[in-house]
Amino acid sequence: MNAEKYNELKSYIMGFVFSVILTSIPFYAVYTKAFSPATLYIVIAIAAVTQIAVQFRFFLHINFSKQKREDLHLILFTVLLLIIMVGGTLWIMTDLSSRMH
Amino acid sequence: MSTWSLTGRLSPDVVTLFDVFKDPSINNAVVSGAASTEVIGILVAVALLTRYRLWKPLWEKWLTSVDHKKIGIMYIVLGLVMMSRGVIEGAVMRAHQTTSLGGNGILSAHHFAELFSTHGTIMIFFVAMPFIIGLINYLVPLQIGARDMAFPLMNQISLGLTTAGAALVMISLVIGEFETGGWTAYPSFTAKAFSPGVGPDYWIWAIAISGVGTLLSGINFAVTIYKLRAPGMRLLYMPLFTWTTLCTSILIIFSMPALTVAVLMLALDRYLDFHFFTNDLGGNMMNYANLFWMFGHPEVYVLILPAYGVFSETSATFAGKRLYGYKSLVVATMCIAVLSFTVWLHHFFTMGQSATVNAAFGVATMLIAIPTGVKVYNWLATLFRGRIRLTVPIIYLTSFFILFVIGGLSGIVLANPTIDYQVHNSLFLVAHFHNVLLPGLLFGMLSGIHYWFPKAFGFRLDEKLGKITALLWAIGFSVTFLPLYGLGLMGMPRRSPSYYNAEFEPWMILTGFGALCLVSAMLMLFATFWVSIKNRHTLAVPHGDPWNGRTLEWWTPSPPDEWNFAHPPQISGIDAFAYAKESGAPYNVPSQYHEIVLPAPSSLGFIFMCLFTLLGFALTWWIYWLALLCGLAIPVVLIWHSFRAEKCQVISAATVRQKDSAWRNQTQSAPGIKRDLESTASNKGKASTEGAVSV
Amino acid sequence: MSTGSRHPGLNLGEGHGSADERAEIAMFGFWIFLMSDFITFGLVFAVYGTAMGATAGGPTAKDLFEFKSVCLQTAVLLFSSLTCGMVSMSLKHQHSDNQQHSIFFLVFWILVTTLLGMVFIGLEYRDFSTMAEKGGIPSRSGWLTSYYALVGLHGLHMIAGCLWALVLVVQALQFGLEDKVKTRLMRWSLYWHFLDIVWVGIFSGVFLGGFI
Amino acid sequence: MSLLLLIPPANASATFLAPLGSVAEAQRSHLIWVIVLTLGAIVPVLIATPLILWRYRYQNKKAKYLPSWAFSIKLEYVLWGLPSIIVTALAFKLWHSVAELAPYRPIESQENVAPLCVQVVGLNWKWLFIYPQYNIATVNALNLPVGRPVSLQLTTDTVMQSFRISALAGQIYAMPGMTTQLNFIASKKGETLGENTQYNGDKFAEQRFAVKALSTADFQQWVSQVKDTGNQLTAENYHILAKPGNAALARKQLDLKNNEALNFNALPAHLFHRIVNRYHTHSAVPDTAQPGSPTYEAERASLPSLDLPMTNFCTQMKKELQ
Ligand code: HEO
Ligand code: HEM
Ligand SMILES: [Cu+2]
Repeated sequence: MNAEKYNELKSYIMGFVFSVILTSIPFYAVYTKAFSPATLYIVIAIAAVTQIAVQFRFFLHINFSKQKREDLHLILFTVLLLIIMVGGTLWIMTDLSSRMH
Repeated sequence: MSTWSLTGRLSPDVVTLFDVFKDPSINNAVVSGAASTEVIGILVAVALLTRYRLWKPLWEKWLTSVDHKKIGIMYIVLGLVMMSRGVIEGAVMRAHQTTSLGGNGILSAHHFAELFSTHGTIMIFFVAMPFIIGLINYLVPLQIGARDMAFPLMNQISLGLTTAGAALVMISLVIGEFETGGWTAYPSFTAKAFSPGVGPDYWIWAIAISGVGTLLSGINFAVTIYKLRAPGMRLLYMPLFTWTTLCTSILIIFSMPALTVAVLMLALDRYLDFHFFTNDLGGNMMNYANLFWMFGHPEVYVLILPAYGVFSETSATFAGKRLYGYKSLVVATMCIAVLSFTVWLHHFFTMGQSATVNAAFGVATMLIAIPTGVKVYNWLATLFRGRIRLTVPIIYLTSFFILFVIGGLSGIVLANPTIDYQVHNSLFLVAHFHNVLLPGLLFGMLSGIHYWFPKAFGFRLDEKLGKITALLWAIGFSVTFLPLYGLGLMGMPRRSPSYYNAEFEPWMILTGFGALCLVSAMLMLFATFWVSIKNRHTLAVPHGDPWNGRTLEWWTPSPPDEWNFAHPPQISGIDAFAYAKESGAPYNVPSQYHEIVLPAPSSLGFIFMCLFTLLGFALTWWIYWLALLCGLAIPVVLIWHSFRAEKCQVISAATVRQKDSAWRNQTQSAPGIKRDLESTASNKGKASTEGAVSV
Repeated sequence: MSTGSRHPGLNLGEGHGSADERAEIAMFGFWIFLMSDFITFGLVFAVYGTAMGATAGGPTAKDLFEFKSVCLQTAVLLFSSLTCGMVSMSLKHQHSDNQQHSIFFLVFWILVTTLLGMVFIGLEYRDFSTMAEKGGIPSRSGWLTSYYALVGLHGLHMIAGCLWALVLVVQALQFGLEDKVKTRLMRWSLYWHFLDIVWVGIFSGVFLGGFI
Repeated sequence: MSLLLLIPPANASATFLAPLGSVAEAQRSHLIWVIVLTLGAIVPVLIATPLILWRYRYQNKKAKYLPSWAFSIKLEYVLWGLPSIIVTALAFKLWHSVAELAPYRPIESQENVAPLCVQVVGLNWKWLFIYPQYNIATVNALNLPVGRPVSLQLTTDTVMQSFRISALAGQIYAMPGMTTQLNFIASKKGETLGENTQYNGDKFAEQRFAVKALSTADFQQWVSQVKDTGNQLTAENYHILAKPGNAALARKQLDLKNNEALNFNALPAHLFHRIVNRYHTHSAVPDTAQPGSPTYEAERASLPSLDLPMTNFCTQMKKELQ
């Protein structure tokens, strides 16, 4: 097995292991109601964001290497727009609905 | 959804052709007149194609072509066809309102509502979009020295989908009716409970289908620009039109999903009894407004940015000068693109949100004035200390300067929530957006068409008629739309089938005349084409560079060969062609030629156009067996296609050599033309080095 | 395009010659498409967020969601991401000596991944039907409407992914590892990983959030 | 040309250019401010365009020709600086005016009277005004006392509409199942017009109403007149009123005389809240029970009973000087 192949295999397996852990934590926490609801939301959110980053890193091999960064830029730009659009929507709509009753 | 009959909701009386005989009235005369004009138009086209035996060339040279240049031209033709309907509809609405003081008027209120809805939908999605996508298609590969788009076949499919959308809107003229809630189609007015007819369904499928086509175009353009630039062409060496295309593509890629989501949710509400936007069971129509404008606002910048690109090119060329502040313009374009994702709420300032939200989005909106102002100032600085030839594009540019800034001013006015509480939904708003759409977008596109026409067809357009056309547009615009600012401030709401304030009437009559002027401007545009085609031999510019151009596209014969460039040009700065002309012999014949591989023609785009038109029609009319059939056929065709061997055309090195060297030799020996003879018959497309432009 | 500047992310490598060249453009285009699709999911998600309270007296998340089933779906999908990685591996590092062998492994992993995908779809279908039995149908409330839209959208993507995979299996067997088959397989695996990432958002935001 | 049109015609009555109250007046002055400030960035373009075109025309060989001049950092400061300064000023004004003129913000009046509270229901194609403090209602007529703040609470019983009284306050959307608010005050006596500005079907243009700003005495007198002579607004009558059609049609269907005012005195309890709650009953409202739908059947529609939660707007204003 050549080194590149070995490294890639390692990457997939590490990604898988990390993902399993990051999935189990919130599932377990919710199942056992280990924390207060507010804490649970935070745990879920952190685990989810981390897992998404992990999958990008280990399954899709996106990293900060010095290669061309088009894909990374594209992803970061998308994330920025997602924050603007999803965050903006939630901001606007909650503000509106709190003023409509 | 309940009926599963063979013909769904279709029945003989949905055909509008004979309405006037069933119930004679001016309104029905207009309805049937429009429908029969369309049917007769199609019949005449079919007859002519048959008479002159053009079916085969049409199919082989155009409909199955995957050449970006042909696709670009077809987009623009689609835009022109749709524009003739859209402009006439505008004029008919104007005619109606000159007669509707006190309640009546030549049309029924319902018909008037259909008119503003089709007019808005057509103008934005099937005129403006085809124009910009067509121009981009034609130009961008040429400007960056590429052989074609990154995905030529997908490009053809995009055209097919856009055409399918346009076809659905056209079909609605003859069969059934169109939606009546405006181009924005807000629920719950467009929900099943309030608009049970087929109108909103036509709108939904036309928009959804063409939207997919547009998204694919956006992806295609972005990849082309990122990956297929000529060797040495850094991003910061790209012509400005290409830059604006890149930004427009980014806007398309990230804003189209919002439209698709909004429209499909509306469809789910209407077809499957979902509750996204309904009045009851927790639906919320405010979500629709939010989603729609998350697309809608970026969309208007999708439209204007390429126009800015055109103005950047024409101002430099016709001032005989380098573009002032290239980097500034690039930065400003990027700023506009990013900012345009942060302002959508300004379309519903009056929905009831808190002052903080309104103020934040109001300020964000105003910020766009800064980069836009920089652009306008930079174009003026480009003209400054130039040698300006008063050609048709410069007339459009001048009108743009003077009129667009008024539209920008009214945009700033509207960006103030405080004032928007008053003028939202009024004719002031209608004046604003026509003020940016005509002098901005439309003038940009028309001047682009005039400027690049000789590149595409090998002959120039008649200057004199072109000037008359441009002036008619400018004057017609001013008379039609500037009074609407006043009417809006006096309180007249938009989309009013009738009005009751006698003070409005004189202004309405005035704008009615303006609309006539605009119709004649459009006729004059077609006359320009017609006369120029007749005089094409005297206007011919086979050498390819009639305006002493600066960017790569002028470094090809007119029209360019199918493969664009025999060799990808080596680039070392901006304005590559101007540089080449300056530094010696741009037309030297290279010593070596290679064979060129191009993708083969394909009928896939055409098949998709037919399938999607049918699909949209079937869904609109609840002919579910047909919809199912088409819905299955589409993936089947895709899969079938994916199994076929990829076909290519190989053009031998000898053929390339023969065509390319012939052009180079002829051009080299041709006399260069000075700029004051630019619009005379002696201009065959080679510029003299007089007024040479140092780079 | 010089080979030194390959994009990061899934790729083939120089050993694949022309396929690697073509992948550069095809993959970049597909990345852009996926990012656009990401926005689509994000917006449906946002609508879901605004409709969370709109149960209109109908059944709520607590009445309808099944913890075990969500666990199982998540596990299956996550596992399929790993097997999908194996597809990329066997595509990229072919047995240079034995073409038949390479294709065998490749097809094997695609089929395993697809099978897991189908199990996921099956589980989701079962969820939908038990929900419907309890009165949780999309027309019941704004919340259910957006639930079905979001989860259903992901489900439809999954179905498309499975179909696509099956087509690619046939093509791999018929054409061998031609350039076009390779670049298609790469896009497919990108798509598959992307769907798993979306699912992370869904199980966290919709299901785990709903159980709290 | 457009500037000339900004000057209001002498008798333009239904516009904020001829304001009847402080909100519209502030909006007008804000408009003028914005135009003046913006012109600061735009007039240079209007002046420079003809000058440059003339001076640097091709034929004028005397003018300087610098074909490769393409950048100047000093100029750049001006080109970015000027619009930035103007936009900063505009943004500053915007922020303040938005907070100050927020439509939900109650108006303070010198006389310290309790505001007049009116509940507005948009119907196809007419407006129903409910005066809970007086237990009266009107269709297409909004009468107000001068000098007393007015608080409107709005909804519709059909599609979304936009309620505007230009000379007093501007507009705000009104939506079924939801409520929005609009506050203003009339500072002088006069008549003006209100309307819907959001297209909602064939008779959209007829959905207008008369607004009268009256002296307190005249207002009181009008109230008692409505109390004495108005008609009963029973639930059935309301369902007829809600049918698509203009005011004239409603008059006919309610068996009223041709020019008789659509005034009502006896109202179902909490009519407004029950209209809002029509869309919150936890069961679907069929098309036939949705006023404004072409398939609406008045007989099938019902208003929810009172056991649903009610919005509390106006209740604190109930302690009214009757
Ligand atoms: C091509 C299309 C286009 C363009 C370019 C614009 C440009 C702008 N628009 Fe407009 N718009 C467009 C198309 C529309 N707009 C609309 C509606 C609309 C609304 C909502 C109003 C309402 O519904 O009540 C607002 C607030 C604006 C604001 C603006 C602003 C601030 C700009 C700015 O980008 C203008 C910037 C330009 C300026 C300012 C002039 C040049 C600048 C100079 C010379 C110097 C600097 C200036 C300053 C410092 C002030 N627009 C609608 C209505 C849709 C509907 O409801 O149907 C459409 C179609
Ligand atoms: C050329 C002559 C044109 C005329 C005479 C014209 C006229 C009109 C009229 C009368 C209306 C309805 C106004 C109202 O709501 O009261 C309208 C609306 C509209 N027009 Fe135009 N117009 C023209 C060109 C254009 C162009 C070129 C575009 C876009 C590229 C455009 C885009 C729109 C849009 C988006 C609407 C709004 C439709 C709606 O209310 O939903 N128009 N136009
Ligand atoms: Cu906008």
